[in-house]
Amino acid sequence: MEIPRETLVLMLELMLKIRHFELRVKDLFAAGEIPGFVHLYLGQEAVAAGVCATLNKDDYITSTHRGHGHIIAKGADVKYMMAELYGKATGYNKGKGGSQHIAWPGLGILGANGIVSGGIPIATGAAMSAKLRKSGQVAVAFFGDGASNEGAFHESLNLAAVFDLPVVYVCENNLYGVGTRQTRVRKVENVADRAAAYGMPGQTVDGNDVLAVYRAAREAVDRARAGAGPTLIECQTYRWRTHFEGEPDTYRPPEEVEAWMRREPIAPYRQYLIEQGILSTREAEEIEQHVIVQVNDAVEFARNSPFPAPETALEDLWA
Amino acid sequence: MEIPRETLVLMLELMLKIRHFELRVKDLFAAGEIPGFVHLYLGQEAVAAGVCATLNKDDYITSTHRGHGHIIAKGADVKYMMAELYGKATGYNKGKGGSQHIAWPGLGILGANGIVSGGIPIATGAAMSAKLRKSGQVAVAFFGDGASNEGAFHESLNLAAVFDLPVVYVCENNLYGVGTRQTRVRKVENVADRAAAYGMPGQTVDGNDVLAVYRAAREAVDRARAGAGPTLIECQTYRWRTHFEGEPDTYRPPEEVEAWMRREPIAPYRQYLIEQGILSTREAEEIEQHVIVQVNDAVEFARNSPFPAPETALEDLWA
Amino acid sequence: MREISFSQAIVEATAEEMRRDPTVCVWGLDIGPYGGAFGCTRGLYEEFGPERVIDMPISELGYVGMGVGAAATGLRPVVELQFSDWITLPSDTLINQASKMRYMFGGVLSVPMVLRAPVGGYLAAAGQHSNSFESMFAHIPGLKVVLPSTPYDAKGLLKSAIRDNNTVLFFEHKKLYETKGPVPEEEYTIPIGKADIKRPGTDVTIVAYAFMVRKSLAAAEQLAQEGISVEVVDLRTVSPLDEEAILTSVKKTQRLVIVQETWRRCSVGAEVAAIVAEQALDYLDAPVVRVTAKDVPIPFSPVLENYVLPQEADIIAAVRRVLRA
Amino acid sequence: MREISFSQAIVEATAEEMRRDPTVCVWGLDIGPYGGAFGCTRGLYEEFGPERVIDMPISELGYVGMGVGAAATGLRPVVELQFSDWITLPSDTLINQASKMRYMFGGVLSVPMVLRAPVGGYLAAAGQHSNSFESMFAHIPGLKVVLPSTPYDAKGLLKSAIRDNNTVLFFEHKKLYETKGPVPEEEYTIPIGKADIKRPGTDVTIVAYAFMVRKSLAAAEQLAQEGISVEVVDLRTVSPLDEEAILTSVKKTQRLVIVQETWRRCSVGAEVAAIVAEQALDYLDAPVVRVTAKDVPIPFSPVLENYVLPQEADIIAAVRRVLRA
Ligand SMILES: Cc1ncc(C[n+]2csc(CCOP(=O)(O)OP(=O)(O)O)c2C)c(N)n1
Ligand SMILES: Cc1ncc(C[n+]2csc(CCOP(=O)(O)OP(=O)(O)O)c2C)c(N)n1
Ligand SMILES: [Mg+2]
Ligand SMILES: [Mg+2]
Repeated sequence: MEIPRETLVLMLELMLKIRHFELRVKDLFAAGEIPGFVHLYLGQEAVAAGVCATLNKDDYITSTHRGHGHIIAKGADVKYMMAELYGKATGYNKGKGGSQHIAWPGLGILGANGIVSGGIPIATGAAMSAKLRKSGQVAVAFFGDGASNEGAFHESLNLAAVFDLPVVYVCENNLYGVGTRQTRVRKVENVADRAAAYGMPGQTVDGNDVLAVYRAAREAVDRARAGAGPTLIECQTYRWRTHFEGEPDTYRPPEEVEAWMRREPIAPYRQYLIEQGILSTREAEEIEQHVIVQVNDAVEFARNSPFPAPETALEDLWA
Repeated sequence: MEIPRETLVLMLELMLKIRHFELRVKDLFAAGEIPGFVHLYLGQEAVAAGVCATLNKDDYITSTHRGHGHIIAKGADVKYMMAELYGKATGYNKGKGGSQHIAWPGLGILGANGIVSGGIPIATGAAMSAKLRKSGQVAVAFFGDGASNEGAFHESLNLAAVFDLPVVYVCENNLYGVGTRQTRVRKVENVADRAAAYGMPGQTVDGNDVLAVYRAAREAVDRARAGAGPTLIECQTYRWRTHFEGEPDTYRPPEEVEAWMRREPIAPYRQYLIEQGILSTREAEEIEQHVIVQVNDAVEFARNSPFPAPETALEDLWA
Repeated sequence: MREISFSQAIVEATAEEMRRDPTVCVWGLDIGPYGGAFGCTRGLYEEFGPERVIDMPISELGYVGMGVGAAATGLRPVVELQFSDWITLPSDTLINQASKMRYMFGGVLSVPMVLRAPVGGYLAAAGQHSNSFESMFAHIPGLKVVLPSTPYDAKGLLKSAIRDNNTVLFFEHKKLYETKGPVPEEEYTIPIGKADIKRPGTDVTIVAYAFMVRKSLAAAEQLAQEGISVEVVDLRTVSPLDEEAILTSVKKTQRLVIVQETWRRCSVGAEVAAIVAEQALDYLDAPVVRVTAKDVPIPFSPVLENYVLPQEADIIAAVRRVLRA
Repeated sequence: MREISFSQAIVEATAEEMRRDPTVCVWGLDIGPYGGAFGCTRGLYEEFGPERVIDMPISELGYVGMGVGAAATGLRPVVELQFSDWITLPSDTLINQASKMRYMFGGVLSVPMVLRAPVGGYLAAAGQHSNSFESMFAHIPGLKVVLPSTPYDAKGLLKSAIRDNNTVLFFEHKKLYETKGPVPEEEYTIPIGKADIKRPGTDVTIVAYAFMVRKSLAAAEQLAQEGISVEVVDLRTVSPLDEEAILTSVKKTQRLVIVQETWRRCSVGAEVAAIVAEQALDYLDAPVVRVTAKDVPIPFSPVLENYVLPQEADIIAAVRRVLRA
């Protein structure tokens, strides 16, 4: 599979943007600047970047509680994201949503979701909508390994298979749902093994290898767009941080965390691009500097933005 | 597998009892004697009989809207069942439940259920209870092909597999859910193919062959009781009647109905028992006469029983 | 004016909206060639074909959830549940997704889905096929909840529901499906959120909705023969609630009986009583009386069911009670 | 008397009942070695081991349904949801199975399950992690619904809930977990269904429950400084509802303010107002006033959330209003 240079570079940029955004959110949350709860995507950058690099602007995604990465990768502006995390009026969702509920239909982002598995039927419905409207759009549902034990997973995958919907199910298997190791809540080795129960192709890929993710997603998205139906892709990865910021890590062996952090997705990919002559070291550096500036600007933007007027709490319920 | 004579004969008796009970209910419903809705089990007798013949009295079952067969096979007295269908005070459930909600824990019957898939988690929980109480009991969840598209199916089978629960999932695949043919709502050929998604053995058997059902159930129940975990058994069968009594049959090809009625489960089995010298023709006749008398008595019992006093409607809510 | 049945009114409303707007589609169990368990989609498959009239697997969480996703992306799905009793299964979709998405997302999208579902008892259908759960959903901001009582209202309200840019739960009482009433040939709509005075009167206000409107009208008719003038206010929509209509009537009659089929605790009837206790207390000449189901699941046996569910005689007794007080 | 936290009271109640009765077991997400998302099962795994303290997959419909099956067959599962917001997912189990099984089956079995789940807002947790759905479940006959406001009540009520032979929903407010209060070392239980006067008074009755009891007490304290005597009735159980306690207090003070965190329509507060409009109308010297969440989902941004959820100042204003009327 030939991957255009532009896409190869885009994936690095997206991963770096996610990384720096999340590192900053981590610190800002610890400093008490961001209210509520945050679930960081650190370590899983290759999944969002590899999948979203295969999508068009008007393709749909649904995301999860751990959604920052997907939303950035789908093209969101970190300024409005950061403002949303701060609960500011200038955020994507006017401060009403926060970290777990960012949506922006203009980019096909149908929402992060606080209900585990909550986005899966919604993406499936968006795919049905695309199919019936003959719009050529594809929908992607991102969800975790934990979500694959929910009924919504089962019902949605069956429905998508039955109707040959243009949807790709991307399971980010990071081995844990909160403190529960997947092997204690699922007997089959791979989540992708479940695809067969719906008559749908399933594939397990290294979720820390952005090229592997991209290739699997490319194939699935193309299939979907061609009307050949849905695919389940499992991306094996790991979250660097605990489930949410502030949670003590009592349940993961430190060696495991360290081993996975050594296997982080960005540095080797950057190295690969440089070795392949796709980027110079300097260009790579510039990309990184650029996203750091973007993230810094986003923080400034968020800080300087006003809180919403309290009465705006009564707006936006009815269409 | 050696099947005791007593069991072989019991299965014939159970099938005949279900058959005659249901034929009678059909007529009584048509005559307006039975209120509400009834979903008949005619044609599927071998499944209930074959499965329940492997169970002990204190083993559990959960049943469905089409539950008369399971309940009879699990040992219920048709008198109290018929009275329940009539809404009489002498029914198993004092007229509060009716056709879709017969339960009798003394026989391990945890309830027919009006919610498609509603009994599956309950049976799973009964199995967990049996396991934790180390009682040696096994639970069986009966459900239809249609129910296997529900989230409760997925979640329950996964839970049972994870905890190696002593439960057997018996899917009665009668090709339709109401007017919807299974092939339009499921891509995999056999429901049993879904077992693999949970790391559980699955098996498809001829649900009109009571011996095949018995053998599969025997093995699964023994496995469960031995602590080796759950099994999914799919029994391929057919309902003679429409989904509920009174529904016009607009959706099934008449040839299909006729072909399946020719493949009905009782006559060939009776023939087999006679040929094998397990029963004489006369004995078989006597068994049938006996169940006919029981059903007749049940109708008389139901007819002669009083309706519950209206105020008893306020009883039985709280324990 | 011609008379058609309630279920025919549902079919007509849906068909007209499907003709008007190509994004309207119908999903549910057995709603295609089968025509729906209660005949409310009869003929739609034949007219609009398999892309707009889609038979679903028994997967309520899945296909109602799909309805939300489709509604957020350009379709207007009219999704049918075979009975409303298992609205419990897709309730996360309704309560945590559909009702909240527009708001949580700061108004950037909307979820114009209609969920149609039969409610109610009096059919010996027992505890899992006789429920009326409207009160639970009326509690949730962001959902509209409609329960028409006549073919005329059913048609006009369903058309409004389909055109509404919000999620609307449209509950149809099973005992109403075969009832007939006048429905004009010409197109019309009825606004969601407006009550209707089904019978004007001066002595007592009865607030009711859905099948209970019929029972209340029958009771009012009987009471009229004794010279008691009952005003019957049909809520038609229980969320949003037409507080003004309730208060206007109560201020006029100064006596209030609330009639609903379902249980009393935390219900629509409780809300109506609370609104009056807050906003028209001084007008009340007698304590409010609620006629509701008794506090148990709906039993199967007709003798029991009739005891548990409100009857005309209960309504008459309630009116007498508020008049005596 | 020693003081312990609300979450510690939950742990103690559970542990004591597990020691007393070997059929009591605890199921949920991360409730084993992890100790529960809010620490309410800390130490149980260590004491009772993996057969009685069982970590579940994220499968709410499945494992709550299992709880029902297990409760019907000899266990007493105490099932935890990590947040009550997704009680929507197993709601069929609660609404169509657990609550109805005993009744539909004519009393031949019972479902002694406790479902514990955190409720409530004020934490910037946004629309899907800040809900209080007790009103919806209080509507359903056959479920008991408990919401304690103090560590003492939490412990005594949870012990009663575990011993109860019916299904009990036990909602714990997240803002209460870390609050401390006196809890005796000796064993005690508190009956389900009994309200408690948390502060006696003569001028106005405030009916509240859960976290709103604390806010109401703070408001009462402030009002006392102006010479206004507020009686605070803590419902503790919203189903069954202690009508007598409500009526007794209202008959005494003749003025009623109802304070609840969640939305108003078809809510516990509506029910309280309705009961008073039915049974104590003549005692009321002023219209009833309800202090509730505004009619929108809970927004994320603290400035918005604080505007939507009831504040002490709102309670004080409401009391002033009923006194002025
Ligand atoms: C329906 C539901 N159940 C439980 C939770 C609490 N919860 C939030 S995230 C999470 C873990 C999800 O695990 P997984 O799907 O693997 O995603 P990950 O956090 O690992 O990215 C849980 C249990 C929830 N939000 N929704
Ligand atoms: C949750 C739910 N959805 C839909 C229904 C309506 N309904 C009752 S039986 C039935 C068909 C069930 O099909 P299947 O599971 O194959 O059982 P069968 O009737 O064929 O025995 C349907 C759709 C229901 N009772 N519960
Ligand atoms: Mg995970
Ligand atoms: Mg079937």
